[in-house]
Amino acid sequence: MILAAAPASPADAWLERAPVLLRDALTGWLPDALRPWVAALLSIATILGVFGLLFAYMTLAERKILGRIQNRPGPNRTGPFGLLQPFADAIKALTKEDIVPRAADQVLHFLAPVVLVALSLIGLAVIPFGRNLVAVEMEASVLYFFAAGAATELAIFMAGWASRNKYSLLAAMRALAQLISYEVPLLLSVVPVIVVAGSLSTTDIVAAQGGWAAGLWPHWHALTPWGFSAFAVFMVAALAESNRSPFDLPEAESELIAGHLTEYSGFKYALFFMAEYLGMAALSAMAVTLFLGGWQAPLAVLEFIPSYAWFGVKLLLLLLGFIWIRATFPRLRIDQLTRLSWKFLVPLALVNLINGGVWAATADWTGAAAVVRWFISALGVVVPFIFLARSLSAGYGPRTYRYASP
Amino acid sequence: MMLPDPASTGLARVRKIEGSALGLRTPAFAPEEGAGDLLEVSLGPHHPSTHGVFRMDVVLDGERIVRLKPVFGYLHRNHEKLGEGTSYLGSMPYTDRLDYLNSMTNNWAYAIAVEKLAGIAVTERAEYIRVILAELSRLLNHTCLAGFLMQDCGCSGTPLMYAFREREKILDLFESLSGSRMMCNFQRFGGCRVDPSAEWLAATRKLVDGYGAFLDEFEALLSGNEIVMARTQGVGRLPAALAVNAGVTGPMLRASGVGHDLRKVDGYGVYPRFNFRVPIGREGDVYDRYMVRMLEMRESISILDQALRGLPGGPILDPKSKQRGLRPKAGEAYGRIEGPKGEIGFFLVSDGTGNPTRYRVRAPSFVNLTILEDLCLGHSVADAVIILGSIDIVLGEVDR
Amino acid sequence: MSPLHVCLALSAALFCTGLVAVLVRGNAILVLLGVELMLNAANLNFIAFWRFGPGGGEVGLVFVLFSIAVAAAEAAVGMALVIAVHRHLRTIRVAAANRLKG
Amino acid sequence: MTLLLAVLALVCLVPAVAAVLVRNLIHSALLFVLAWLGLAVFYLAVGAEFIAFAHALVYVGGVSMVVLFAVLLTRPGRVDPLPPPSTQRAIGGVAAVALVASMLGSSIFWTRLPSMEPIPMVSLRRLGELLAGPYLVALLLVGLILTVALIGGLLLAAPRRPSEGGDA
Repeated sequence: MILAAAPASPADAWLERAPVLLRDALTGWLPDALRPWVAALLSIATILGVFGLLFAYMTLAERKILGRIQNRPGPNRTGPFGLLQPFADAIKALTKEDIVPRAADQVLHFLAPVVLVALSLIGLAVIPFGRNLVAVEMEASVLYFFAAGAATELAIFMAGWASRNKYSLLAAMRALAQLISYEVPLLLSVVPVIVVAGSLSTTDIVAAQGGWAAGLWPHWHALTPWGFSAFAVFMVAALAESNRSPFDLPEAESELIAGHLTEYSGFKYALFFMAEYLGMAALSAMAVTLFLGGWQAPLAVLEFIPSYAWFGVKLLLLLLGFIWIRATFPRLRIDQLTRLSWKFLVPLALVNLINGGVWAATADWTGAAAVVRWFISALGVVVPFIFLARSLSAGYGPRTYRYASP
Repeated sequence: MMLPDPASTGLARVRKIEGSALGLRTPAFAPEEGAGDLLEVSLGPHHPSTHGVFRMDVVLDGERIVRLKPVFGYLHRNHEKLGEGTSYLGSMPYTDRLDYLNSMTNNWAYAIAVEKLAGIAVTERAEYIRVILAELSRLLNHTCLAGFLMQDCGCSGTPLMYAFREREKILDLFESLSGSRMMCNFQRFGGCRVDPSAEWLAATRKLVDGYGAFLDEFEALLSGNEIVMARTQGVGRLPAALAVNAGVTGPMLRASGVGHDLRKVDGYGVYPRFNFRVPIGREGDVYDRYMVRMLEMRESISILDQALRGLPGGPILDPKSKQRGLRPKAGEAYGRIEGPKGEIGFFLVSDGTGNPTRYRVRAPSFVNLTILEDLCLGHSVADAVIILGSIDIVLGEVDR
Repeated sequence: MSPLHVCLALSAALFCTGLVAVLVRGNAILVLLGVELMLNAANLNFIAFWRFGPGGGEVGLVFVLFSIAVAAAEAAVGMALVIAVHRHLRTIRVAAANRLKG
Repeated sequence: MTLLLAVLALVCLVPAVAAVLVRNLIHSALLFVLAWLGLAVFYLAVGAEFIAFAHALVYVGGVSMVVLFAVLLTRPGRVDPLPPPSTQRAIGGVAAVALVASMLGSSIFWTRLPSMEPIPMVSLRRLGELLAGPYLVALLLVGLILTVALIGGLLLAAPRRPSEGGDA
C-alpha cells in the first residue's frame, strides 16, 4: 500500500495510531459504561502478553548471548535455532514436583514468589510505551513506580527467611542490606530529572525530552552532563535492585548455592525468574522514560518509525547491556557493595542533585551562555567523579612482581 | 534465629577459640565475649565452590567466619594401601588418579622414586619429553585454576570457558600422545611409554607459540579488573613464616615471598639446562597467588620453547631398564618434583619383593589445605570460597 | 455514616491497636511499631479532615508529609537503639532497659 | 464511597490487629507492612495520591526493611521469647477495650461536624509550591532532622570496633 501523501504530523501516521485504532475497533461496539473497563482490561492483557513474551525470549537471548560470549552455541535443539526453548522450559517448570521443606514457613514460602511477580508487574502500568500509550495516567506516576518497586526485596527476604535454610537466611540478610543501600541512590538519581522536567508524571517527562538542538542533538536527559551522571547512577542502582550480576549477592551461586532460591523448585522457581526479568525490564523501561527520551525518535527524519518501536529498541538495548555485564564481571562482596553505594553512588547523586538544579535554573541561557552552562554541568560531574572514584579504589591496584634470585 | 540456643548445642564453646595446631594463629580474630549469636553452616560436601566433595564446617558471626573446620575423606580410595599390594608398575596408573588434572607430573614423581630405589638411569630424550609434558601440565593446571578462581569470584562462566578452551587444546595433545586425555599413564621407569612423533611436536610448538597471546588476553580482561582486585587483594594473607612452618609448597609458598622451587633447588631432570625465573609475591594474598601462577605460566612457555628446540634424538627408554617384575633390593627412596600444585613426592620402602612394603604420597593439595582455617578467619563466606579456590586443591589428591 | 466517619473510626481503631502493642508487648521492636501505627492513625485524621472536613486548606496534607518524614527518622533511630540495647544487654525487652548505666 | 472506604478500612485494620497478636516477630513485621500497604490504598481512595505513594515508599520500602533488619540482628528466635506478664496483658486488654469503645464512640456518634462534600483535589504542583513557599523552613528542618537521625542511627548501631566497614 502506498500512502498518497505523507501525514502532516508523525502523530497522525497510520502505524503510529495503530494500537489506539485497534483498541477502539475492539471496544467501539460496547455500551459507553463498559468501554473504559474493557479498554483497561485490554491494556492489562497487552502488557501481560508483551512482557510475558519478552520474558520468555529474554531468557533465550540471555542464554544465547552468554553462549556466544563463552565460545559455545547456547540452546539450539528445541525448534529452529532453539526458538521454542522457552516453551520447553515452561512445560518442564510446570510439570516439576513442587518441593517445600517441612521446616519451612509454609504460608510465606508460597507467598514470596507470587508477591514478587505481582510487585514487578504493577510498575509497568505507568510507563508510556509510545505516544498516548500509557495504561494509567497520573500526576505522581514516577513516585508510584518506585513505591511499587520498593517492596521487591521484601519478597526476596520473605523467600529467604521462609525457606528455613541457612544459605537462604544469609541471602535474606544480604537482600535487605542491598535494598537499604541501593534504594537511596536509585531515588536520588531520579530527583534531578523531576526538577528539570518540573513534573512527577512520566508522560510529561517524556514530553520534556522532545525536540532536537540544532536539529541533530536530541534533548534527552542522558545526553546532558548531569543527566548522563544520573543515568549511570540509576543503571548501577537498577542492576543492584534487580539482583543482577555483579550485584547478585542474594543469589550468589558460588557462595550461597542459590541463596533465597535454594529451596524452591518447579513453577515457583520459574516465577522467581519471571520476576527477575520483569523487574529488569520495568527498571530499564523507567530508565528509557526518564533519561533516554522515552518513545522519542533520535532524529527528526526517523520519526516515521512509530514511537512504540523506538521505545522497544531502547528497552532491548538496555536489556542487552544487562546481559553483557552479567557475562563480564565478577561479583562484589557485601561490604564492597554497600560501600559502593554509600561512599560513591549516594554522594555522586547528591552532587548531581545540585547540578540538575543549576541546570533547571539556567534553562533560559542561550547561545554562548548555553556552552558555559554545558561546561559548568560537565565540571559538576567530572570533578566529584574523580575524587570519589579515587577514594573508592584506594588500597587496590596493579602490582609488580619480583623474581627469586637464583 | 535459625540456631537453637547456642548453649544447648555446644556451640557456646566455639566462642572461645583454642590455638590452632600450628600455634601460629593470630588471636586478633577471636570474637569478643558475648558477640552476636553464631550460625553454623556446613559448606559442602555438595557445594558449587568446594571443587569436589569437600566440606567446610563454618561458624559465622553475621557473615564473618569465626571458626572453620575442613572436613575431607569423602573421596578416600585406599590409594596408599593399594600401592602396597600392587607391583611397582601396577601403581603407575593409580597415580594418575591422585591429582587427576596432572597425571603427567604424578607419573613423573612416582617414576623418580622407583628409579632412585632401583637405580635406573633415564635417557636424555625421555628427560626432555618429561619436562615438556610437565610444563604443559603446569600450563593446564594454572589455566584451569585461574578460570575456577574467577568462577568462585562470581563470574558467570566466561573466564572459565576461555580457560577450558585452552585446556582442551592441551588435553588433545595428551590424548594424541598417550591415548588418554586425563589418565595418561605415560611415564615408565627409565623413560616414557611413547615417542612423540614429528607431527605431535609441531602441534605442541604451535600451541606453545600461541599460548602467550591467550595469557595476554586473559590478563587484560581480569588481572587489572577493579572488582577482581577488590575481591582478591588483602584477602587470605599467608605470612611467609606460617607458610614455611606448615609445609606449604608450590605457588602458594612463592606467593608469600619464599622463592622455593624444586626445579631450582633439586635441579632434577634436565631443568638446570633451561633458563627460567621463579616469580614470587609479596603480600601472600589471593591476588598474589593468582598472579604468581600467571607469571609462572610465562616461564613455562619459555621452558617449553627451550625444550622443544633442544630436544635430542635417541631412545626414549633405557634399554637396561626393566618394567615388569621389578624387584628392587631392600631399601627406601623418596622421589619428589615441583608439581603444579607444589611438592609432590612418593616415599617407597622395598623389602626386596615385587611390591613396596610402604608406599606413601606427599600430596601438595593436602598439605596446603591444612592452613585453610588460618587464612579464612575474620573474612566473610564469600572470601572463604575464593581463598579455597586460590589454594588449588584436587580432592583426589587430598583424600587419596 | 459518612466517609469522614469511616476514616475517623479506622483512625481510632489503628490508634488503639498501636497502643495495645505498646502496652502489652514487652518487645522493643513491637513497641516501636506500635508507635508508628499511632502516628499513622494521626496522619489519617489529618487527611480525613483535609478531605471531608470543614475545609482548612492544604495544611493537613503538608503536615502529613512532614509527619511521614519524621516517622521515618524515628524508625531509623529507634531500631538503631534497639540494636545497641541488644548488643549491650542481650535482650530487647523494654523492661530490662531501665537503667541509665549499662 | 463510604462502602469502599469501609472495606479498605477492614483490609488495613485486620493485619494491624493480627500483627499485634501473633507471636512470630517476622510475621508480625510483615503484617505491619501489609497494614501500611492497606493504609496507602486507603489514602489513594480518599484522594491523597501523593501522600499514598510517599507513605508506601517510606513505610514499605524503608521502615519495614529497618525493622526486619533489627529483628534479624537481634535474633529473638522464631517465636517471641518475651511473653508479656499476665497482669500486664490484662491491664493492656482492659485499656484496649476501653479505648476502642471510647474512641470509636466519640468519633462515630458524637461527631457533630457537618459531613461536607469532599473539597477539590490539590494538584501536585500546588503542593510543591506550598512546600517551597510558606513551609520552606519546615521542609529544611525536616531534612536536617532526617540527616541527623541517619547519622545518629549509624553511630548507635555501628559496632564499637572501628575496623569493620558499616554494613547496616
